[in-house]
Amino acid sequence: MPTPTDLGLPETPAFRHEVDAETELELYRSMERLRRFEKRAYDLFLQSLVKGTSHLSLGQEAIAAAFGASMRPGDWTFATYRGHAHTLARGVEMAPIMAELLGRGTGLMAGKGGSMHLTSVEHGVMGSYAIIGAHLTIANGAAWSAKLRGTDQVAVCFFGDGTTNIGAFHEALNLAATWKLPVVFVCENNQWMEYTPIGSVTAVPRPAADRASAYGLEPVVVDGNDATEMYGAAQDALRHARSGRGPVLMEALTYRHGGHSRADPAKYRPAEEVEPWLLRDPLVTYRAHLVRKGVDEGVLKAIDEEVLREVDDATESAKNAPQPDLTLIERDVWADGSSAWRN
Amino acid sequence: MPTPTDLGLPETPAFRHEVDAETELELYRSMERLRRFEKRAYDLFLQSLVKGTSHLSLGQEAIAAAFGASMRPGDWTFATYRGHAHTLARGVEMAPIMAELLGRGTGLMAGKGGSMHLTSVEHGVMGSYAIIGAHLTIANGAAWSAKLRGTDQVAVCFFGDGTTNIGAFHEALNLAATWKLPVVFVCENNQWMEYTPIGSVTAVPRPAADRASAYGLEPVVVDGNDATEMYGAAQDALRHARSGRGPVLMEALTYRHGGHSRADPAKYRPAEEVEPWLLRDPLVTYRAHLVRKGVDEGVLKAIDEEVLREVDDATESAKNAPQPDLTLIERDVWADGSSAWRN
Amino acid sequence: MTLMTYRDAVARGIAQELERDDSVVFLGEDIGAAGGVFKATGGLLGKFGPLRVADTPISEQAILGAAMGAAMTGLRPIAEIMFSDFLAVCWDLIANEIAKTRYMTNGQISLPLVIRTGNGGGLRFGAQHSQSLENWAMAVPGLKVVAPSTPEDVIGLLAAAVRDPDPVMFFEHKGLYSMKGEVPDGEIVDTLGTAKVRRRGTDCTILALAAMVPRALKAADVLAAAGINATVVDVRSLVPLDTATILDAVARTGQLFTVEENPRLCGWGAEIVSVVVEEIWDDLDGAPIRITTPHVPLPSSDTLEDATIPSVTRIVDTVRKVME
Amino acid sequence: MTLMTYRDAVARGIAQELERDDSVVFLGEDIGAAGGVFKATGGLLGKFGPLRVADTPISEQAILGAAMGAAMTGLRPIAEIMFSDFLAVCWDLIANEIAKTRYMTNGQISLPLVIRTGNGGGLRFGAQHSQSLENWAMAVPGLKVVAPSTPEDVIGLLAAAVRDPDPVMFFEHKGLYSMKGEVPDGEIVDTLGTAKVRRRGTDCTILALAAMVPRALKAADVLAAAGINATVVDVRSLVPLDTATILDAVARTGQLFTVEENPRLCGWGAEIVSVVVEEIWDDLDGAPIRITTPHVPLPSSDTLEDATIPSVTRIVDTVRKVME
Ligand SMILES: Cc1ncc(C[n+]2csc(CCOP(=O)(O)OP(=O)(O)O)c2C)c(N)n1
Ligand SMILES: Cc1ncc(C[n+]2csc(CCOP(=O)(O)OP(=O)(O)O)c2C)c(N)n1
Ligand SMILES: [Mg+2]
Ligand SMILES: [Mg+2]
Repeated sequence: MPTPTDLGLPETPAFRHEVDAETELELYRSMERLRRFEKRAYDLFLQSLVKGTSHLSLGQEAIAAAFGASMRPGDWTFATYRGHAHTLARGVEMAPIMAELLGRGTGLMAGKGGSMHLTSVEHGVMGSYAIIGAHLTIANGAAWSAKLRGTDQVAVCFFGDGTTNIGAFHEALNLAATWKLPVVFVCENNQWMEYTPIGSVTAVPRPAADRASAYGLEPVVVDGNDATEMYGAAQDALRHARSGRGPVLMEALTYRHGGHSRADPAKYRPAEEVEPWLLRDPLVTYRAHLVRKGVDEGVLKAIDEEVLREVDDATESAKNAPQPDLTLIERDVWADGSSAWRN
Repeated sequence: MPTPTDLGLPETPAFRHEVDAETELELYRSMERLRRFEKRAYDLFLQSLVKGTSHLSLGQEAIAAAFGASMRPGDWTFATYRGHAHTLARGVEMAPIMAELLGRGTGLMAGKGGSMHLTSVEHGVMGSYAIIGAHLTIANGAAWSAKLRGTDQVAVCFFGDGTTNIGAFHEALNLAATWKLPVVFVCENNQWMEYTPIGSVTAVPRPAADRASAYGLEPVVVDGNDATEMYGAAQDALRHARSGRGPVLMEALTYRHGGHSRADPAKYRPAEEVEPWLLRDPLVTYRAHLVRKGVDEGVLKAIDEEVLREVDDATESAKNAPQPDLTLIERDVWADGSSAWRN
Repeated sequence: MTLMTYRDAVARGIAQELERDDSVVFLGEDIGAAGGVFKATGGLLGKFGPLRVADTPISEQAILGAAMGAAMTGLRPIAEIMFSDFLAVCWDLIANEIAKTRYMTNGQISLPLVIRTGNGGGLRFGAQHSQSLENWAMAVPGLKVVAPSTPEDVIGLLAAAVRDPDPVMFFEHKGLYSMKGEVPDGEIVDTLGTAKVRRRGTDCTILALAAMVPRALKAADVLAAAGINATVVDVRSLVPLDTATILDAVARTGQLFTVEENPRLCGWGAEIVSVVVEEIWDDLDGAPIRITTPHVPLPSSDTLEDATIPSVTRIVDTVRKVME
Repeated sequence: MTLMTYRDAVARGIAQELERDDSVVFLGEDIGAAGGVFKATGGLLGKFGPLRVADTPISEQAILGAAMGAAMTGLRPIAEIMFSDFLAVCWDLIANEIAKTRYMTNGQISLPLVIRTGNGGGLRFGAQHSQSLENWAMAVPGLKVVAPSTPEDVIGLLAAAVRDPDPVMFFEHKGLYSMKGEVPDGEIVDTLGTAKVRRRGTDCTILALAAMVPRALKAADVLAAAGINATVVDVRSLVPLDTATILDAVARTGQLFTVEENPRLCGWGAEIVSVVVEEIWDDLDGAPIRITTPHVPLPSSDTLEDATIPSVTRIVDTVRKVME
């Protein structure tokens, strides 16, 4: 097993909070749900049942799970095209997500958004955004609204390492810091911007943390493959933002197990880089950690089975779901339900 | 006379190079040209002879002059809407600039660009850009071309404190640093973004220097009202960029004597802030410095008179210049000289 | 009734809505303490405080992102983008995010927000500060697009825009800020998606928008003296487009002219011409004619700029040539 | 002759120009080591090295700024913006800087550069990765705009674009990347500003662009079986627009249809309709009819997307209804 330092992770864990037994199982279940759902989605993509594109978080589950377990019902998630995990982690059921990936009428957005735009306002998932950068500024807006309306809601915005190089990142961070907005920016540094290693296109080694000081913020680096650590970091960040002390910019170090999108086999990554990270699989290591701590393996197996059933049911229901009604095409451009551009 | 520290300037001058006598007079003449030209432009604006808008560098002249005196003929200037000074400082004659401000046919761009877009490719002034941010990325392009073509040209890009908060700033700095481009970014921190104090909208006290580390660059802060200091800083920066060591991000602290643009009386600035800066007028202090060093006042007066004559001549010639030919309207959209969008 | 400038109408319109509804907020560059670069938002900060009237950094993407995120979580933001030319630096937020989010989320997210911006030429500001960009917005499904030509319309349409549940692009014309008009006292609320017939004539119909409306009306006066009686329609709203009023006016006269400040290609006039020919072909006496800025960036010199944007003379000459 | 995909034609076209002229350089995201997200630029890095084929960060403004600055100082850059939807994040560089600089500087600055981008729908990528945005570019004076429909045209028009002294927006259609066509061997150089008549018929003229061209041709076959003989013109270049070919084709048949993948408002078809009615009114037998995507963002589901973009059936039905 590679040590954290081998992977460039922080040497001493900084966020080791006590996690109660119930939360531990919740974290485990959440990661298991993300993992199983996405593996199935990948299979269905290869079967051409999932249409268009799909970006998986395999290997990065601890981040979404930790925040999912830490956020309150009123808090908001802003995700990217790689948003299955963050949507599931807020408690959205699998069936409508799977149906959306298959473009069916029972999909989370009735087939109008697709894999890259998962949204469930009911669960605080305020959208998944497919153009790099914009959603950091939008998350600010939600946080600003919480501040103006005097609620204690927090906006959490997930994005990748590559996203730190686009202009909107800079504008969003500066405004959030200047206005002291209750927003947590979570950079999932999976080392790659699509097919290009992040280091080759970025002026600093830590694309997010090394920019924190440019906004008067503290650099925060977390081992994003360690669910306990991530959970502690999420707790701290949410507390900070909720208490009115302004934004947090967190860099969670992690790794994509698979390709960037669709069926990308990710052959461009050297084996020496991939293998140690696969060994630090967040789900496998967390399971081992729980077992080591004395959690009954039977309990974990039961969770595994429940999750598998959930995935199977979601798959079946999505496969059997009807195509969307064609009248949807000209619906809901406007709040009156229509798309009329003329009288 | 306020001390540098009163104004938040660096405590110990860092760029005190030896300046030879000829260069000293060149710097003086350059600042005098900028000052007299712009004061005249302001008068002509009040007389409605200068049309549209105009943004003056009164009080900021040492920066443009220092770079003008330090750049080589092949080097490139990228300026903003506040670009009279940078254009003049590269040796462009006053008459075509004045004519451009008056919208005349003999103008630098025959009246097609106006005050905000002064360009003289012949003098290496590759344009003045009126939308915040873009020209930092364009300066990169020129620097990239120098690098690819194996010349030792340097691109120098001037912009304001407020500009550090727009996305293009961030993209430009990251690319310049990653590609080690020969470009010098000069932030003229005049403390104000139009009518808003920069501190109220920026997350760090030094809008440029406090961001340098986000691009792996050294912070460089200069007293922009001290021509000797600025000259040294310009020399160092150009040498650094020319030697292949990558970009420089320089923050020159200064102050606008007048309003943001047009006839703005700048009443929104507190007298306690304005007055000490006016006392540190770069032209007045530099003149005093030269006299103290033993430069004959007669020599300086002769320069003043020559410059005044140049301004008078430019004014006369611009006033008497013809309106632009109306056929220009449909000329030069394309390189073939035409504007045809169809056959 | 009060005589007031278009500029003052902007401030009054915003104040009316800030006053009425606590969820309305206003943000932009130099809008608060400075009262706006066009002095169109003076007094609002003093009256409503820095929480509801927020000065921002030069970060147009962050401004619109803030507006969008706030709109989806209970506020009704008005965002100012100082010059419409700067829409280009935040076009992703507008065209890809704000315009598409309701649709992509199958109606889960509503975005009641207004983007106000200073549009158009005539002030010798040159090619990067003078564009007429209402057509950029018209081309993007999911945006409502308004461009008032009078102080009264500024207030009424702004109120309608703020109260509308969808994103509205509100194009104020910089060349009209100092123009005065009579404005009724008390609350004014107009209706989006409605054109106004400003003048009735029998011979031809001239469609105009924003600063082209007063020019079209002046041209109509000149034409009347020459025996040509024109209907002049102020289009006001590009999306939704009041095709009922437009088609009716054109059908009555049989001859259509559009007066567009934008460079020619893909202007709103082209769209309307295509609708008109498709729908009332048989009512037309001749080809619809577009009067536009030539397809060039705007030059800055006063002489050049005046000869570039459609003028009263150009309108008159074009109409006479066709009608005689 | 070689049978090759539209995708491979892109790489061949770029290689042809990199080979020919040392001042040509190519930059963009994931274009080098990865060979492009659409696998359309494979092999170029290996052949021409990292100085001339440069992978960039996700910084579209920096990409286009680099292209612009390089173009004004002696290089001829080809910049890739991966999906045309992302033009919105760098629209300022395109619409305000690249398009206007020659004009504003009275011709002092030339910008020989090409912006290639993956455009259009049909791949179930949803509203933010499927737009047909050629009209955005068409509306901005100072940009040339090209959209090829065949592999041969990809190479020839790309070469023409690279050799052109002005900025050219080059819209590749994502839905065509896997389409195959015969391509002559050796150097291919086409001419900007030229449309191509792909089929001659006597009854009506159908104008189409990019992915709509094969659909229009299929529709013409179906229509021919029903006794309607259509001319099909591949517009290819929106700016400059080959009005000579277009007006000639429409005048011969008297009836015009446009097939546009863009949402309706302000599409290129509207512009052409307005030109056609102004200039050859008397040659028209009836109103020009536009077939477009409805004015909505694109839905992602396959069923919905297929029913949104103009299909062969929709073209056939519309033409038959009008012609019969
Ligand atoms: C403005 C913009 N440019 C480019 C893209 C194409 N693109 C999609 S994902 C991606 C890489 C993003 O990398 P990163 O931010 O590290 O996130 P990850 O995919 O690794 O989660 C790119 C370049 C885009 N969607 N938007
Ligand atoms: C994208 C964009 N936003 C806003 C403006 C309007 N504007 C012109 S100058 C200016 C202030 C710039 O401040 P700073 O960068 O400090 O430069 P200074 O004017 O002080 O030299 C603003 C907001 C603009 N030109 N472009
Ligand atoms: Mg990544
Ligand atoms: Mg400033």
